[in-house]
Amino acid sequence: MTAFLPLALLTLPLVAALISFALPDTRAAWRDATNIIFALVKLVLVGFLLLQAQGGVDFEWRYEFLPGHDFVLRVDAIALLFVTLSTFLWLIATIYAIAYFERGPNLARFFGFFNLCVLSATGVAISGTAITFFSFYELLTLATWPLVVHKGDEKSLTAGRVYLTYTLAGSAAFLAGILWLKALVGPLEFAAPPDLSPVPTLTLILIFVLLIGGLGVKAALLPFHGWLPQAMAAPAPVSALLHAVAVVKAGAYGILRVVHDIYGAGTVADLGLGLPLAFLASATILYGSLRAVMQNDIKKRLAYSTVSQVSYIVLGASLAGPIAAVGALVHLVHQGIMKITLFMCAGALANRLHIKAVTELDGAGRLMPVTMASFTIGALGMIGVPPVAGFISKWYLGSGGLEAGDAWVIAVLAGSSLLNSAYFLPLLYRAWLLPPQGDHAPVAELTGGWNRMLVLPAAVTALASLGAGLFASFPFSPLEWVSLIVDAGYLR
Amino acid sequence: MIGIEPALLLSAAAFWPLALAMLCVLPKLGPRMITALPLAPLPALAAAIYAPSGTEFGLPWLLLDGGIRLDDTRAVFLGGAAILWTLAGLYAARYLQNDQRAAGFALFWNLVLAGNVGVFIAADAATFYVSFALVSLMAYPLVIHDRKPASLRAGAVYIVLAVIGEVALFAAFLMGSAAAGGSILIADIRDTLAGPGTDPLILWLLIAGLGIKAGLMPLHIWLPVAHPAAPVPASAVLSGAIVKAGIFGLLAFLPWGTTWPISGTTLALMGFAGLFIAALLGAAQSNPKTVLAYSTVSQMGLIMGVCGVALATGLPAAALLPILALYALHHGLTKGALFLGVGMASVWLRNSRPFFLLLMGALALSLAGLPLTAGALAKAAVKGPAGEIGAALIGFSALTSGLVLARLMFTLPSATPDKNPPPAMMFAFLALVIAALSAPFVVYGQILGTDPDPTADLAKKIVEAWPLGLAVILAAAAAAVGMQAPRMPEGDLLEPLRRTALLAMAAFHAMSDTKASSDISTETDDAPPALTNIERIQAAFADRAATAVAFALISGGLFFALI
Amino acid sequence: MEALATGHLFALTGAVLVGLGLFGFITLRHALRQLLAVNVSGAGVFLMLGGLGRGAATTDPFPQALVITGIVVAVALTAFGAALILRQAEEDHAAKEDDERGGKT
Amino acid sequence: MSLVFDLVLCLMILGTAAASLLMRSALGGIVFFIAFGNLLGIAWLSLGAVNVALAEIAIGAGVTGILLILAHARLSAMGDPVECEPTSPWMRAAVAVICGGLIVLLSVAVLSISPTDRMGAQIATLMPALGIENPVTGVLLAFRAYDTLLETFVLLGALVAVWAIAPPGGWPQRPASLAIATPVSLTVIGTFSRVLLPASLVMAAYLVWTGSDLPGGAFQGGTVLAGGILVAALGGAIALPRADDMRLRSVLVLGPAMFLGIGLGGIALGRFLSYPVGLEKALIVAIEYALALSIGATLALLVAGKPVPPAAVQEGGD
Amino acid sequence: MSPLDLLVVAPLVFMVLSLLAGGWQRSLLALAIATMAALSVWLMTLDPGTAHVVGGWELPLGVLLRADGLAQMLVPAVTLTAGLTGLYALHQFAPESHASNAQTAAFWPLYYLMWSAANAAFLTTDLFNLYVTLEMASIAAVAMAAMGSVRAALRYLLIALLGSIFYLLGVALILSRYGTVDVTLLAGMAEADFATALALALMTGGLLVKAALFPLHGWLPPAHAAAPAPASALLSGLVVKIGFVITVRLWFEGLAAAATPAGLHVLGGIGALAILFGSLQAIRQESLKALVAYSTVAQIGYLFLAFPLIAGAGHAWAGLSFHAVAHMIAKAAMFLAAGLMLKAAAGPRIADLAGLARAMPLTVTAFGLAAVSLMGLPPSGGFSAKFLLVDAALRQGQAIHAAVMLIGGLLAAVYLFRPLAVAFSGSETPVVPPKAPSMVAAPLALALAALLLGFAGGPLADLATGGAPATVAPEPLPALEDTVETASEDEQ
Repeated sequence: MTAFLPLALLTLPLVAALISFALPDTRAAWRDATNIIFALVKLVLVGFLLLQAQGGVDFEWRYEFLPGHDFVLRVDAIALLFVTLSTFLWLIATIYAIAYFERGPNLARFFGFFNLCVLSATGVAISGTAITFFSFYELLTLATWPLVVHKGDEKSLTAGRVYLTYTLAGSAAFLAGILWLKALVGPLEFAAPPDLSPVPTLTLILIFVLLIGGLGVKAALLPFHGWLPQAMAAPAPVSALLHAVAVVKAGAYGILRVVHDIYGAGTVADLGLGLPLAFLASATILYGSLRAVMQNDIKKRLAYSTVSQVSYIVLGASLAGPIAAVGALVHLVHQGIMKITLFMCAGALANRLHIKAVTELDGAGRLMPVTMASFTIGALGMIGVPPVAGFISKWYLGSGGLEAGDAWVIAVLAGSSLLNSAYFLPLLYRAWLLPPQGDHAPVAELTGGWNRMLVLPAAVTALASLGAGLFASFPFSPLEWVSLIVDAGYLR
Repeated sequence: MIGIEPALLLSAAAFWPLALAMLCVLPKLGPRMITALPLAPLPALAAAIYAPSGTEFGLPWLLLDGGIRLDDTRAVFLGGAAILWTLAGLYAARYLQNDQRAAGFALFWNLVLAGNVGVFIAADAATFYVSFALVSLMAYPLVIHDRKPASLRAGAVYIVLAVIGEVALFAAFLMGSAAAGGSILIADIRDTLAGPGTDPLILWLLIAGLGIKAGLMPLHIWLPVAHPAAPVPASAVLSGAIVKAGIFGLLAFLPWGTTWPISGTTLALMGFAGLFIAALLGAAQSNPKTVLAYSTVSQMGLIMGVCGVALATGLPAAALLPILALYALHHGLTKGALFLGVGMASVWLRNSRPFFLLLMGALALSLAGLPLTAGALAKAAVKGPAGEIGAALIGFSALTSGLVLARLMFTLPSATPDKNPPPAMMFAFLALVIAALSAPFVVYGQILGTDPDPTADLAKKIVEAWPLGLAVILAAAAAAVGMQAPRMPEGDLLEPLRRTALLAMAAFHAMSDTKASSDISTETDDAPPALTNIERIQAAFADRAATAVAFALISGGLFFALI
Repeated sequence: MEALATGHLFALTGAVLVGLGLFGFITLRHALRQLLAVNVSGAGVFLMLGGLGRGAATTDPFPQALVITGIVVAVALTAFGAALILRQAEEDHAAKEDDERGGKT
Repeated sequence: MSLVFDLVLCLMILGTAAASLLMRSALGGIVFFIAFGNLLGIAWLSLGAVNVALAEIAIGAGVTGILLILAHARLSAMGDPVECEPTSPWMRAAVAVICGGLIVLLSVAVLSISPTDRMGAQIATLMPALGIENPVTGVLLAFRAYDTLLETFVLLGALVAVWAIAPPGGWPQRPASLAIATPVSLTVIGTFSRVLLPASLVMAAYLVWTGSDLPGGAFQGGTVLAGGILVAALGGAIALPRADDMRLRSVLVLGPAMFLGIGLGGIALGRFLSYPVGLEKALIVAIEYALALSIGATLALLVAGKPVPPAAVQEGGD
Repeated sequence: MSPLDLLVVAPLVFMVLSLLAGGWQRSLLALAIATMAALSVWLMTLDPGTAHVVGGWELPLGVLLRADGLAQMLVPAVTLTAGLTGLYALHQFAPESHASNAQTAAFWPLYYLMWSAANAAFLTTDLFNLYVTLEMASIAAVAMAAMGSVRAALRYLLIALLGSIFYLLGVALILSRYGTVDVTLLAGMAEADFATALALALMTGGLLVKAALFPLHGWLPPAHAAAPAPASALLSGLVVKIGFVITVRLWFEGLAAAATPAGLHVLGGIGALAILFGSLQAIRQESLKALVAYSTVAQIGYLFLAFPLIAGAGHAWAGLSFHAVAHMIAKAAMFLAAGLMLKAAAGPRIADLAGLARAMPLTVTAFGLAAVSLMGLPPSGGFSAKFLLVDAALRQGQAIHAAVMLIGGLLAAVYLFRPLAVAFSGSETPVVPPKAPSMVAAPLALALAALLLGFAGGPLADLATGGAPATVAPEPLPALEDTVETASEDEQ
């Protein structure tokens, strides 16, 4: 029975996807209900798994899908971290998406792929082998593509093309890397790093470059970040889920897995790979922030912010040592909830006030105060203002850098925080302090079903990101959970 | 207060304002919360008075497993701040009663208060940092409360420097905590820093991060524009209590007891430079609130100069902290009272204006260190750790302090309504004046262990007060001949800096615009040029004869490969 | 010996026919003649089969049977090929007539 | 003596083949091809393969020749002169080198193999069980009956394929008329053809019958029948049937169906396509007759070509 | 009684019946599908290697039918493909349909003929019998191609004839040299001498024409592109596989003794070129069906690229079998879907597909799923196949082969996502004619089957290797040191 729980995690979104595909637009209410119910059920299931996992129980489902290659789903503590995040945000994003589109066209397709996306993200999280990971990683690419091109206009199509070009090329590199390594050392399970000693150093380095390069595309590492800002052509709920959880996180999570589970942090350091990766991540952090400052389109600004923020995770992964690992993992969660908040708010603003550019943001705080309040919390979190969650991540990343003897990390974090302020604070300034430009009436955010469903999800995640920081030491908080993982000897 | 656990009291000090802040968000209740402002600091006041030194309380779920504690120094800071916040709150409750943004003001007031209290009682760096951020960033809305362009400009300067300070502090704490083996307790960090092998960078990050808040020259530029921009009660707490957060941070984190000749001397130089320069700049202002703000920079320069001396000489904490706490208390209450006084000046009843000016003069003289006043008490105490040169400088600074405060007296507005000012405001002001003039005496013994003796060596003190006398004479003379004070722009270096920044930003935008456009051209790749030869290629392969030839060649090739 | 020589002789003839057929297939640029060339090649293959199955007294009946099968298969395909050639010519013809008609009007 | 004859025969074969391919005139090439086929038949006779010789002359030369001539005639009628664009001499030289190389390689391979009758003996030991004498028929209808079965379907499939390309309006009509509509020839050929059809039937029946013991068999018989039908149609003695004529369909599938049926009947005895002991010859002959009938009809229709719209039936004879 | 001969005979019976029973195609097809499905299941349950001679006539005289792993995979796949394509064709070639009556009448006999030919080719081990089955397939295939374009069909026929002649030439040499044409007997007798080598080269050349391996592919794109959709599906799915399977039987079983590594590498090299050329051409096509047809050219390349890998470490044999099956099913699905899309579209060009994702979501989904398999993205049969092949290549240190396969996958993504993107584009939903449910269901079912293959990889790989010829590497993993050595040598 327990062996099938991991399967159940995948089945729920699959069934939801199938139902969504099947129900015609005339049954939209049924579809909405289905989506929400399945998300809730999955949340309950994840809750159960969390309790079990805290007691040290891991769930595993194994199937030899090709000779010598096992398809392994393993729900361990680190997987649950990501699963919990995606499940929670799935529910939120679903509610938001329902309100965002109201009763627009092509929603059967949208929700179907949306659910497939969640399935893939869950699969990525609970993959027990490199090849399983790859399968879901690719599925994710495929499931997100229809969402990126959902609008069907020229911009979306270009974005879709760029997206695919980048991600599929990355996947190919990743596949080549894992197969190559597998050919040398046998199956790559995410349990304990295999013995890499017989492999020549140069080969190991090359494979590492392939793996990281492949994953770096989705994680939007420099110089593979180009797809992400373009993918902003997608509807807001997609951007929200894509950027917060699904795609970029899958890449970052994969890099964590590669560094800690395939190579082992020690080997990475011995090979002299940790530092270059950390440099690359740092460069991405700063570059993404700089580019974000230059953007006028809100979503693009957020996208470049994501480029920057996701590299924090990579940075944490590349620095040897448990504290940095905690930082990386916890930022995985924190960035998720903060960024989804920001995107949902941006979407709500675009949807209700047709605000798309930073320069149009004047007075938005008066027109949609709740939304802008949520946005503010998210933005402050991104900057690293305590007690919002971003602060916790940065704290651990910085400590991790110092622990590893890389004090320059502090400078990167500091510089990034300053740049974050530089691109977020003007937004807040305009929204709260300048008078509205147009003749928009204030939006009744809390009355009317659609409005409420559009506004409250962001408020919930904003509060969650506040809570995750404020109550960082509370049992089951992301930080505590991550510490549990690391204390259990994982990622050492 | 029997029956109340001191630890709970202590935590209530921080959480009570937060709870009130949440109430401010409620749409109906929010604007009315302004009247509850005086209630917000009461737990803090109670804690400062009743909670015994050494009270600790762990907050295991919060942040990074933090905690709060109280000791004597902290109690002084907390108590002083609580008094000021209470009375300023009372003042604000009336002052902003009909303000259209009352709810927002109340919200941020409470948040800043919570942060301010948190800074003083934080036992660990994370809690301190969070509280400090709360103080710094949430004070921004207070600064720009009236939304006037000048305020917004001031706010912008404020927020930029505050963020930079936060970041510096963040780095310092991270490095300190790492040096302390991962412990985030303030005590551990300080002890580690006092140990051998500490990176002076940490020290400088701390000084920079906290110094910005405390108005350390030359990082002070935000202060003379931001403090006056806020509404009167907010200015009072900004100058009186909030700057003390920076001072408290320095006291709490700097490694007392070990000698840091270079860092200490540098800090001392910066501090004392501020003491004089800021005062002189302040004397050249025309807005009384700006004058007061410069005075704050000057006074904080004094404290930080003393800190620098102590750092350079390796003075132990016990010999320094109580004294500086006392001085901070004195300055906080006095400056708060002066700010409220500026607010009162325009509403004071015409016929009792002399009484008002008397009160203000007393406050000013006390601040400048007139013998027998509370200020003299604090100044005398502070000369101890300041060393010989420091003491001399402090003594001489009475001249500049006197000048700036004299300038204040001349710039006070003199509108003369014919009805009494609201009693709440009146009460708050008067209470604060009393507190300012008496509190150092009341707590002196408790803090320094000896009873205050303001009359000892009185003659010497009077002689030593010559710079103050000179200041009074100069001021009087200037007034008598109708000499105008020189005019300096608010925020001295700010304007040139702003112009430079504007230029830089313009350049930057020009750059980013070209960047953006080139961006578009690179990221939208054009369709590859249509290959005109496709048809020909296809036709060539589709040709039967060609296929047959290819077939023959392939078979032949295969054959030879097989042989 | 003679049988051996006879067998080789016909087999070699078959080999040459195959080559000839291929040459024709490549150089002749009309489908009908290519069809013919293929048949020549095919005949060559059959002849090779027969020649190499030539025993001292008899010819192996097994390849004989295969050749008969081959011949029938070849004629079936040739017939279809011819039909296709005609059909294509009809289409071209009709298209040309359409063009001419279009040109007149 | 015989070797010399064979050598001359081979040279003639090669000559006619070369002529059929290298002549500029397509019609000339076809004529030489028919001669080539007949010479091949003689070659097969010389190899002692009478069965093959019959098949080659009847099918390889005869039916294929008629097919090609008819196609040429119809192409000419549509204004296609069946001319090839000349290829460049260099190209021809290059191709010649390639083909020469192929010939050389093949020759070496051929010479490395010594011709022998490899399976004759083995077949001879098995023949008595079949009750027939002609080993080729034995191979075709017993040992390799599976090949033959599939082959009959190739033939049937080819006819269906020809149907598939019927022009619009042509389905399910008759093929274009083969009748040569000159009044003088009509009477001559007409009379001739009326006689020839029954004669061909008889001859086909004979060929099939002897085929079990002597050279001959279903394919040869079927071809003769087809020839008879074609000549009859040519003379206008009979009209070729419509493609959807159920009688025609029945005749077409009769052979393959009977083959299949008897093969499937074998399953009852254990194996597909195994004949019950004692009934071998009877069944083989039954299959052969049915096949001959079907093959005859199929070949005739294949030569006649695809169904065309009724109006075109008359035109086709031009 | 055995399914081996019945699988060949049953479609022939249906061919006869279809010629006699004019309007009963519907019930006939149902009966045929049921029969063939039952027989296929029966076939799969046989032990690998089960064989018997037809009619009881022993080798070398008789014809041996054998169910090896390859056949046990391919024949059921044929049943699936042909059966579902038939369901689709039932409407296209219904008496009331628009297709010309001749095509309606002729399609069904040809369809059964092709079905029989495919089964016969996969089941027999007799080289001459294979010649006959090749011609059965050619007749049916050319006739089906002629339903679209007579010119292309004529080209196809002549080239195919030439290929057949040369195949037969090789058979003649083999028969004369060894006195048998049975692959199983030849496996024990064959020697690497001049005649054998020449025979192998000639037969292979002839078969490559039939399999449309670059540069002998010229006939394929016009023929496959022009034919009616169900015909294209059968042509690309079934017919090209026949030539391929015979080549496999020659190189790895019958004449394995003469198959030198150099020869294998020549084929592998041509396969690599085919992948690249076919993909690049597909990218440049303007017409949808031509694109899909060129995709076949590329995919055939994989089959031959695998040749040099078969004997080495890894599971290249299973990968090869897998790819044949996966491509058959996926390509059929794609052609059927493309057929439906083109019926609804304004024209044959890719650009004419705009908006179809909204108008016919199920069909576009089928196209997309088939594309997933063809691109080799998980989870799909195509992925499993490519995975095994790349894995084998890397384990043997053949980095270039691996790279070509991965690049081929990327190029496939480039050309296959193009029509999908167009289908998603636009804002208007074109009005499409109503379609019979079975017409929509057929490509979808096939595409799903291609996808599900990816989940059945283990059992199917076992099946494929179960009856594999002796030359295929037996699977114990070579010692670690060996592979490392090869890899490192490759590095240097």
